[in-house]
Amino acid sequence: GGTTKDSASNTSGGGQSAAAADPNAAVKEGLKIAFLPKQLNNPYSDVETGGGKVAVEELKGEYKLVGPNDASASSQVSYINTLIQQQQDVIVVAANDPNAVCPSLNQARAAKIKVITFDSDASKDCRDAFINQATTEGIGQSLAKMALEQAGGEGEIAVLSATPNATNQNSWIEVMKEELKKPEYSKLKLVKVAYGNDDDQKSFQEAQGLLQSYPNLKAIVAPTTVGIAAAARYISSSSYKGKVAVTGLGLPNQMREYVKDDTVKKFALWNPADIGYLAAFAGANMASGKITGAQGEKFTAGKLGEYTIGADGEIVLGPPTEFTKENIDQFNF
Amino acid sequence: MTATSLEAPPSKRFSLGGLLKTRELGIVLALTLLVAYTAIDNSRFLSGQSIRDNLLNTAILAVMATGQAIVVITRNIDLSVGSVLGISAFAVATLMSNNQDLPMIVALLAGLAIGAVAGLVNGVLVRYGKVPALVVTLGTLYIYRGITYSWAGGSQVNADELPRHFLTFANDSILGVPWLVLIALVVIAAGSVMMRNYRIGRELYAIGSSPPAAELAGIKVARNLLTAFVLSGALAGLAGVLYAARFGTVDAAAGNGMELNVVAAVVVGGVAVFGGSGSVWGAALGALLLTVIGSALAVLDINQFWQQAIVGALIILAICADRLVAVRIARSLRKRDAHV
Amino acid sequence: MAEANARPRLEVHDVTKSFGAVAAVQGVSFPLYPGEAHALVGENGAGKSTIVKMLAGVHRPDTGTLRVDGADVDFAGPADAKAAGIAVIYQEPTLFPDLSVAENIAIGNQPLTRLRQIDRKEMTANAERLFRRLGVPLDPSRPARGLSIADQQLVEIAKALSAEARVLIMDEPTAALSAVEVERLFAVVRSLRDEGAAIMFISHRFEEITALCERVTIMRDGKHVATELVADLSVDDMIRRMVGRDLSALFPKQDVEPGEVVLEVDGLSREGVFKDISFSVRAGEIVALAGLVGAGRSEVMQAVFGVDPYDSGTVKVHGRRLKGGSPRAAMAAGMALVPEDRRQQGLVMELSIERNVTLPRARKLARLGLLFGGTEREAAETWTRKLQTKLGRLTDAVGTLSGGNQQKVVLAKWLATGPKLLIVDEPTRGIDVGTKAEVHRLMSSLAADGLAVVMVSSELPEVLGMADRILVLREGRIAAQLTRAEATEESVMYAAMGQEVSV
Amino acid sequence: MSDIDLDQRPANNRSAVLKSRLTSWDSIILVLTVLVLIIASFTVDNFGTSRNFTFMVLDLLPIILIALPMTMIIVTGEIDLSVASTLGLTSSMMGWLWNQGLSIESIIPLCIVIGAICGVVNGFLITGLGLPSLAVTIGTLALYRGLAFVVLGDGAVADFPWNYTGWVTGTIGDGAVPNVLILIVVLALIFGIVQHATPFGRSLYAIGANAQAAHFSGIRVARTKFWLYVASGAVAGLVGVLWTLRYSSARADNGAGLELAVVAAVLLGGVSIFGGKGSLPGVLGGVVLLTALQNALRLEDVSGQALNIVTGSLLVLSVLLPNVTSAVRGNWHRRKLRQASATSAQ
Ligand SMILES: Nc1ncnc2c1ncn2[C@@H]1O[C@H](COP(=O)(O)OP(=O)(O)OP(=O)(O)O)[C@@H](O)[C@H]1O
Ligand SMILES: Nc1ncnc2c1ncn2[C@@H]1O[C@H](COP(=O)(O)OP(=O)(O)OP(=O)(O)O)[C@@H](O)[C@H]1O
Ligand SMILES: [Mg+2]
Ligand SMILES: [Mg+2]
Repeated sequence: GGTTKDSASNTSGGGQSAAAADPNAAVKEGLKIAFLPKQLNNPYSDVETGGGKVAVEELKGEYKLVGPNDASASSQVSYINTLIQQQQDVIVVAANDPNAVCPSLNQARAAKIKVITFDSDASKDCRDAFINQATTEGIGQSLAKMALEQAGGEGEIAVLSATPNATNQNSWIEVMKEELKKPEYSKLKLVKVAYGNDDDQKSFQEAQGLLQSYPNLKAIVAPTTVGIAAAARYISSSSYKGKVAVTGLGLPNQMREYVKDDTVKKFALWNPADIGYLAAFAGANMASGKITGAQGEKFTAGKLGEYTIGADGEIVLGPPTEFTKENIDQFNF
Repeated sequence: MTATSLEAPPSKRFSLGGLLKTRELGIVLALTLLVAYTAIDNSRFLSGQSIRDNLLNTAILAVMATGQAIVVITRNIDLSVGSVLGISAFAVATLMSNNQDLPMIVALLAGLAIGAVAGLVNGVLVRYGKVPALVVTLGTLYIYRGITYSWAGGSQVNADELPRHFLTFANDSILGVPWLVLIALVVIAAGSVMMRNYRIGRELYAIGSSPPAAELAGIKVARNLLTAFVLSGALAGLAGVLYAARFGTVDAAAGNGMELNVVAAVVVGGVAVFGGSGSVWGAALGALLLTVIGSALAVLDINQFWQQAIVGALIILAICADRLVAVRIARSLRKRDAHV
Repeated sequence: MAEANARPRLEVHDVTKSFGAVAAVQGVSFPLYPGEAHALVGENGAGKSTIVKMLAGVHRPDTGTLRVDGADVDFAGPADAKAAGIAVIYQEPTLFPDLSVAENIAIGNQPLTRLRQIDRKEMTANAERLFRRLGVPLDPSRPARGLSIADQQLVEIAKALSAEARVLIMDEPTAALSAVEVERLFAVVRSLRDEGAAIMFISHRFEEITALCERVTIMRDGKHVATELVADLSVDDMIRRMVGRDLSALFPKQDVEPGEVVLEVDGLSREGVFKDISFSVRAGEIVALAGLVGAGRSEVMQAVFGVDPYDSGTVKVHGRRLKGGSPRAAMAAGMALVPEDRRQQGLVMELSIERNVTLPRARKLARLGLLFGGTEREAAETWTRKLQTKLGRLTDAVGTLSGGNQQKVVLAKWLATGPKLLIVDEPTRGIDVGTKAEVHRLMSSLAADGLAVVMVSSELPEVLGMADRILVLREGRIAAQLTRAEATEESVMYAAMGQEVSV
Repeated sequence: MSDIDLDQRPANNRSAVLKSRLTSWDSIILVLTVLVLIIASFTVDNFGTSRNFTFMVLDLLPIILIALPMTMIIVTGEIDLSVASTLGLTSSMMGWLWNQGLSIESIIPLCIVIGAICGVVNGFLITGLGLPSLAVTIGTLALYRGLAFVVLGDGAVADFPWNYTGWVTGTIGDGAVPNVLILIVVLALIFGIVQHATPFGRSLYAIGANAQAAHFSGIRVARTKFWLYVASGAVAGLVGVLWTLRYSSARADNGAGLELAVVAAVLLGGVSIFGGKGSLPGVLGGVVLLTALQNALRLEDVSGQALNIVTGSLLVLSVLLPNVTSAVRGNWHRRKLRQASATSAQ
């Protein structure tokens, strides 16, 4: 006998009974909104939370930023616990593990704290809404398209991803692979997915390894800001410069140098500051009772305008921006 | 025990020295096998670019391993090297990005100085505070990293903020040898000669071999230990500059967790963790071996998930091989005594 | 011989040193003259080694001064003392196991080439020269690790000689040496003395003092008792002043009728160490293992007790065969081994006296598998009192005791196990005459009570005085078996060296 | 300060012993721990609540459990850096076995056995082959973590049964006492008694202070160490299970880096890294102190970076302070003696 996977009942409990939304309620002032990114001192999430800070100031709330030094779920849980103790009104969190943070997030929700996830979602049943930077399809397709352009329509390409278990990257890569099956991509061959663990040095070495194993590589697609920067840096300083293209998702500030020296022709990203901004507004609206996270509810997010909540409490930010030599100087993040 | 290999009188044909040398020979052999196997699988592993990449990757680790070997030989350990690398890399990168015209030599000196100060703090706490090195440097591992984090916050120095000459330094070469590799070679050679042929080196071995006896022998233990820690710190600081130049992007987490790699390199290189034996160039070979293992696994296209496990197994294998050699030496010593 | 009015090379003037509440040295003064050998005698714990360490710059006197050539000096560390021309051989060897023997000798003082690099050839040659002078067949290029205590002591001596010091201080250098080596050492020391060096010599063997020294300083309980010319004192005088009372006979051996065979060793061999060792010991018997240093006596007994492995042969206790390589099995069979090196093998210095005494018996003292302080203290109390150990409290670390009292703790530790067979390896090494007599009396009475005793000793008088039977080992083999009646200094030495000797 | 304490002989006068016992680090740390707990409950908002108590217990659970065998290992003069990787491997295995459809009731003991096997490998390499433990466990640190990734790859397994995950995070009768506290108390008692009141425990100190003398006293040094590694592995396995259940997430990277935190806590508790010295109460105090301090500082919004600095400083100070005070006291004593002799000479 005993409890097995099949027999286990997984009603993870927690949560709160959804109260009815009151679209006419005013957004409260003085709300305590705390941001908990995957880890502190990551330039990308600094930009995101920076946007959050601006929004909280506009909302006249209390902004707080906490986070671990390492991107592990366990340290995040300690911080969630602390935030519960401090009775925050909203926790905006980028989950390091969709499940590991769940019990704590549910404890938070039981303590009447609204939980908004951004960047990397937690399990659906332990958060109130998720700010999606772009749809998975959108990004996957855009990656495939850029790869095709950069490789010159044919040849071998490789992906340099973050950690092997990064939820976002894996789903984008999935979409990309689907896309590659289409006839217009038939001459493109994805030879390998390598993982740099979002660690600069490791990514650098993985890029190196890719070129040694696949000398005919035409392009490296790195759907992570750390990976694309490392790959670009390696290519720009090696004999492969000009022969192998680098593209993917990157931060304009980090990539400016390589765009200008022609190692990188084009890459994409959404505006990360807008994610934090939108998350803060979603949280404030929810804590004020204007929305509950149900599909179809609408709210206004300051300068970004009106948003509608999609299925499963997802709020999509919008399409990614593509950066090239021509427009990169207009961005500073 | 290599220490003794050097004294073997050349007159003796089958001397202990010859046997003892196998300690480093083992690593060389393992390295050769690995490279040969990988090269057969993928000949590009022996291409100029690949060799260059491997040497460049080894350089930073080898510089740190040199300092670590010196400290471990004195029966101490320096776990703070990863954090010292971080603080030095960030400080120097900030310095260079704010002063675009500073020459490279200033960057190198700044890194050395920052590292030396960090090492001095370690040394003073170990020697005058009478706190075991493992405790001190585990503590300063946290402290130095904490300082870097507090200072850097989330900021990052990006490649485009750094002066051109600083970035190209990592790749520029003279006579085909990249600067980075050259610096590492100079550091290793200087370290080896110091430890083998100079009084200070022999005294460091003596201290590690028996600390109380060193006091009684009138060796200036305090001065020597401080020197060892300052050297280890300074070399970690130097490694920080090289890191910044090579990777271009520096944030507060640079070198995080590197201490275990460095200690692994030193141990694999045949330096006994109980002090008194081993050599600097052995440690450097250990660094090379570890780096080559890493890149060979990538080239051999071994499943990402297996790589770490294989590295661990190889480390253990290296220690076992080393032990085998030590046992053989002990046996030959006993045999010789029996004839006396 | 130095004239009485010559200026002392080194002077100890009214020095005091205490450790916590222990006043190790209190107001001691004496001079060391050039060209004279000066003995320092006193019971265990009298403070001799403490004086040595002050002269060596290891300890700084609490009060009082040291003078070199009439000028006050204040040594901040051993380096200062070395610079002042003082070379020291410490009671415990202080070698660097990983360095070669030649490097050990030269450390801090290596010959340099023009580039200030170490001149290895010269260094090895120096070591070879010193060894030739001492008559030691040691390879200068081998590491010091694995040297026997005696060889370590010889390297220490070579090291002190190499310093070409003006003052040579030797703290029990002969404790581990056999007669032949002692004689060689003395010859070298005498020639140094004649070259004008001041020598300070510490030993518990009075025949050595009368053979080497001109002047003697006697200490008792940290205090200065007398400084006299050796010629003016008889050995009995010395002993009386040292211990403050008369001593009874040194070797109080009682005659015992041997009982049944307790230990039977048959054909025991270990490659490269010893070969084909067979002997037996009966209850009530004291069997001595004699031989030159390095003959393999300790190794044999360690293999018998199981701390070392052996390749072939058998060990039987009370007729039952003993599992090899297991000290636990040996202990269960009623064996006890008091090892030769008490610091490394006999005691755990950081642990308290009581923990040390009860270490081998902890499992017997436990109730329901649990240990509580009371039973341990009682057991320790009983045995340290029986052996008249001089100690503060049982909870003090054993390392705070003087060498001789540490040796008593080792004895207490093993006697407390109530053994049937007691193996003692150099039981009186570094022990003062008073204690030595006690140890001998103890062994003798234990044997009288039916204990079988195996004694390894390098001291011939002890061997001859105590043993019922003597096994002489040479190069790992039994060279002779002598009964008490057959044994003389000559016959034992003859067997040990394999040739005629003139002692 | 010129005196070199070559024999490392501790002072043996009566009051000094008493003083050194009262001022020994293990007692200081216990006092300090109580102080921090009291002060924090009064000055830090939300620190003294029962919910925060539960959070704190859950946070210190893995460190305190792994520290129990680690204390013994360090007392014998060895070290085990592979514990966190063992934890990761058992966590992975737990996920994998769960996916294979085994029942949780059989998976849990199986995982503890897997941990123990990791310990057996360490123990064999260290005692059987006589390799240095620092080097070996750095090797197995990489090996076990690598195997964890081999087993579970990038995936995570999350659907563990609610009644088990809930037990780990829950409290007794929904009161203030967390369920896992029972586990901590029971294991701490067992390890405490074994270490401090059994012949086995005694032998650990002897081994750490002088392995050769221990061998000569009939203590089976190698075997003793071997079993310590097995215990360490088994406990790490158990913690792997608890970790997985607490976060209801089996992952290969669970607990990464925990080894240094455990070693830091043990050293903070007054255990000598050279072996032969230290007590379990001191270590428990060390773990609680560290966790409570971090918890309080976090509630006060002190950043994680500053926590790093606090942890590191505490670690160094824990050994530095006792040394400095004893040195100062010694100097003072000597000066008094000199003065006394100077005045008596007049
Ligand atoms: N570092 C120390 N700490 C505490 N007590 C000490 C220390 N050194 C020596 N003592 C004590 O000082 C006294 C004198 O010791 P010392 O070693 O000088 O005796 P000794 O005359 O050399 O004896 P032995 O003949 O046994 O070697 C002893 O009571 C000893 O316990
Ligand atoms: N650790 C060791 N490694 C190698 N050889 C050793 C070791 N210890 C002792 N030997 C050798 O074993 C032989 C006997 O050793 P040892 O000197 O202990 O004998 P002994 O007769 O007991 O002398 P002692 O008077 O010193 O007790 C010698 O040849 C010695 O060099
Ligand atoms: Mg003495
Ligand atoms: Mg012997």
